[in-house]
Amino acid sequence: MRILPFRSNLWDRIFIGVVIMFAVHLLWVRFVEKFLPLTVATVGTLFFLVLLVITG
Amino acid sequence: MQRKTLRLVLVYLVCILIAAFTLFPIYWMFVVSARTKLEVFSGPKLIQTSFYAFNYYRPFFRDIYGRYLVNSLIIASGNTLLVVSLAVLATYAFSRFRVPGSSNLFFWTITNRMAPPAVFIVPFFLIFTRLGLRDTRIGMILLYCIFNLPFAIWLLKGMIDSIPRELDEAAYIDGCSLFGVLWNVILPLAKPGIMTTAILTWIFAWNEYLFAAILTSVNARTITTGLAEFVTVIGTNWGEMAAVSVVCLIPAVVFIGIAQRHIIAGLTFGAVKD
Amino acid sequence: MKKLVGLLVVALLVLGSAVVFAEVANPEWWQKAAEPYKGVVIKGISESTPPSKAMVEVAAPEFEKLTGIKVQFEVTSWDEMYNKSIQDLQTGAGIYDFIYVEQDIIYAYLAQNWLTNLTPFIQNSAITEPNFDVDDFTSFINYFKDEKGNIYAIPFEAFLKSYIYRKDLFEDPEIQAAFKAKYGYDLAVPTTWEQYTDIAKFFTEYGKEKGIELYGHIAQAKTHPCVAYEMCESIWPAWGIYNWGINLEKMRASVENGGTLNSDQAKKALRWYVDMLQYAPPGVRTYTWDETAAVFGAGKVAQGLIYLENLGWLAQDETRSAVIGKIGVALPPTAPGVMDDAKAGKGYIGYYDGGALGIPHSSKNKEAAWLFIQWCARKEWQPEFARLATRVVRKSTFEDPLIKELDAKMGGYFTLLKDYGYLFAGAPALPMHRPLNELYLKWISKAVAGEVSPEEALDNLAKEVDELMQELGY
Amino acid sequence: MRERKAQVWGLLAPTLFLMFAIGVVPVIYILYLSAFKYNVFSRVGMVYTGFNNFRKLVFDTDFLKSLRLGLTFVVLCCGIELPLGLLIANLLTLEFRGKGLFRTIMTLPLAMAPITIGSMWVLLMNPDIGPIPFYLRKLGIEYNIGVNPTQAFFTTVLVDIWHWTPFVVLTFMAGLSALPKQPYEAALVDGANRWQVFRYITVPLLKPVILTTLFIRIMDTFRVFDEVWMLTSGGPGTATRYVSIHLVRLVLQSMEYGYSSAMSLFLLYLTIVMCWLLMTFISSSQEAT
Repeated sequence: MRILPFRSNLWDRIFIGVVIMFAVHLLWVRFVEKFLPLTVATVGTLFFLVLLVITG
Repeated sequence: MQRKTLRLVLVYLVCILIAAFTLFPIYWMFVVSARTKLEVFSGPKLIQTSFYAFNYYRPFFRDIYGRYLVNSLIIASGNTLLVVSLAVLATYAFSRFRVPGSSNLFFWTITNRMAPPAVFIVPFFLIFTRLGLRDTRIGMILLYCIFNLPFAIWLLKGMIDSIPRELDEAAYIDGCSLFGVLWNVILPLAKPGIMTTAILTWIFAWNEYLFAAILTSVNARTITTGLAEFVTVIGTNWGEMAAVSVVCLIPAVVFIGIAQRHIIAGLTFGAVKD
Repeated sequence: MKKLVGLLVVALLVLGSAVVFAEVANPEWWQKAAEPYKGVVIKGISESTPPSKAMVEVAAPEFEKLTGIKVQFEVTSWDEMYNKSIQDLQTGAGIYDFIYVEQDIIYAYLAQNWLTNLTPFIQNSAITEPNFDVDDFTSFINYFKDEKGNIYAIPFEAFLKSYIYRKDLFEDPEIQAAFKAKYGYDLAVPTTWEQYTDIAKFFTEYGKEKGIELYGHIAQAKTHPCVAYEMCESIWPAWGIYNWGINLEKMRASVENGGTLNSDQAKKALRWYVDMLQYAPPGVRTYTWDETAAVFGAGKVAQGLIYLENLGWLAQDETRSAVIGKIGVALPPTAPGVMDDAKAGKGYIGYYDGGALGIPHSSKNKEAAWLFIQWCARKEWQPEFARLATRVVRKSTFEDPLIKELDAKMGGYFTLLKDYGYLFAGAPALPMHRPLNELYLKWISKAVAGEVSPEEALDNLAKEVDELMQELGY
Repeated sequence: MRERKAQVWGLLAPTLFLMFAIGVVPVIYILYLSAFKYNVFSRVGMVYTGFNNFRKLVFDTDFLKSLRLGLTFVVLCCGIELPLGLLIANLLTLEFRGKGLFRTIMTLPLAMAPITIGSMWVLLMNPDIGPIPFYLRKLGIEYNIGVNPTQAFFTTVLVDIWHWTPFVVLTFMAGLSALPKQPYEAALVDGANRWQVFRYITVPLLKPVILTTLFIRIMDTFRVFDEVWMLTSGGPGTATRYVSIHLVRLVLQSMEYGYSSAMSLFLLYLTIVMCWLLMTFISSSQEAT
């Protein structure tokens, strides 16, 4: 059940997770925030980050 | 046979074209630096017969540009020394030993070289001021490591990787210490790479503008920032600006002239893969 | 070889003439006052204007010799000067002991308490020369006072941005006849913008016809703060839009909120400004305040509004100026009603620019810096200083024979400054001067480049100015 | 072995410490500042504003335009410099008299300070004193980088090409000199023509070098500042206002520290992501060969 299609160490995962988190936040603010508050994005990406770090 | 001559003619033609394109702006700079203000504004004649030395005399002997020149020399040389010595040590470690997370570390240092320098101006201004490093040569020497050190490590990595491991293993068995190995084995063999690195580092430090413009004012001001100072209320002094540009260019050109061969030898970037 | 030796001799002569001592009224007082600060190094920064150059090259070395206080005085470009001094002030680093305070930035500095109050210094007789005489300064010093009348900086340069023209061309009978034939009235210094436009058109066409490089207009239209200053300082006031189009009570710029920035008159002025660029030399969109003067000096322009601090070299320096003896200066043309406003004190027709030396709050050698500031402002040096740099900050200077002699060479500029200085004004009291200038620059240069229409630019600009004001808490 | 390990960290420590001090601390600092409204001239001082600076950023049309402009600049410069550099480098594999001299001339721009280059091209392009506008005008072409946005934009591209093609040539020459001989000998036996040799042997063998050079050029054109600053200062209008210039203007002119920190952070983020993608691409293509 790996998310990333290549081998990665802990740093890679945290790095990718944070990169995605930031991108999602920015896009969210630009396009989605009118309908859903930003907290949804924060919670969602945090959840994803944890999942990513655990599963790789 | 005929085809061959034709090709040679073509090659020369292309070379001359490129050389002309490269040299003309530099030539023009010399020309302007030899003109009086009135000459500069009286239409672009391509040939210059007289030489107005005052353009050179005034900035370097009456203004502070002489001091700027000294600052630039000290900062560039100091930075080169620091960067090359640190980079040799670090690259050796990266190259020979399994450092945990080394690829991540390597990647992170590279990103520092690649980020727009403008990104760092706000924090550096505030931090340097607090630490009293603003407008000091030592501050500039340290600061320039931010883009030179990653670049040096990157350049050296290929060089040191290509030195056979067996050589230093043998030296260890002979009872050499780590620094003994570095000094006696690695340094001589990596010399062309180190030369290249040193020269490029020096040139980058010599050429840097943005940080120097913001973080220095009197004591550590460099010659490149002096160029921007010519744009004044009383008219951009084109002649003197060109003169300072010419002087600014000379040491870098001398370096490149001496070390051109080494640069090509050292610019392999062989081991980007890590 | 001979040529080189000759050149060296000339260079030495030039160097030598710069260190000839100017007059000092009572050297003993200076030596005594400076006694406690001997060996101190004071650092200063200024823009490389002619007055600053004169201070660096003449005043500072003499001061060092007489008092033993060392002066490190840096003159640099306008942008650099601001970047460095504001950053120094803001962080309280104490790098500079005296700085150049341009008239328009003083309100920002005062609002942040960045400058040292000089009034206690002036009252302290131990460090203030007995005939320093604050009352001798022209009204320009009032721009460097707070509401309570405390002085925060001592002016050393003051000049007008006004109308300058080529007397020789305007008085040429042939040209006069041609002009009259074309426009039906006599060629003279314009008093309205319509006349100015006609003259600009006339000379540009005249240059084309004769195949010479001559144009009828000049502007500082580069994408650079200068383009915003030109509109705010010179063009708009003379069209009747004062204070940058901002309502200073409400601190808002748009018409809906009580400002005038996007009013019809302001739009008309900007459209005029953009349209007029066709009558200026082709490089006009790369000109800052530097090039406008240089181009005038090269004899390529018949008339225009430029900073008249340049008159010194325009009228005297043969190596740089081709228009010596051909210069006339006058008041700028104005829109109807503006001159009456200005005479009644309700408005102004142009910019009374200049700068002063102030002491940063963080300076560690305030007393020594104060001595140097006084040194530059001392009465007996003022005429010589004015000759070097076309600036007058003391009333007594106008009476000096040297100035009277220069006045003729400069087309009567000093008389203009003395008699009509009151029609001009400094920048309005806007502490957020810098960010505002950036906004003005952005939209005006967009309009100049033709990216948006002048009307659209000003509507957007006014909106953004209002937003900025709100954000900054005004 | 443990002794060795300590030594390794000893070797790395000075570099890591220095890079932490000048590379990480500033980033943490802008991370902190980016959460505040912080303008030097504000009457209200530093105000915590959370994610608002980024909210402003993604809707800031001026910034987005400068970003788009900067990326166009990157694509144009790299798209011209790399093929050109490859051709010239190939030319220089030929033996002819005067090659050394020509190579030295080619290397000159590389050694020059970008700011010098900027001022040099100003001298060349200035409508009043420059020869290029002067002679073009005689040909009937009105060339004025202060007026015409398109001309200004392409002039900056030209300057970048002038400055950096030599670098590309150098790296390619270094790469070419390191290529193995056998494939060429084999091709000669098979009777391949020059173009085929170039297309099917040189280019594939040179691929890692090409990619690395591309990587360096992309990042360097993205951070371009000095030359453009000296040449046009971002004008006319906003025609050459690339991201670096936009940011520097914001910091130096408006003193808008909070918002510009957010912008800095975003640019850093963009740099890192671009670097990471390119690096991953390079190493995966190297593994494939």
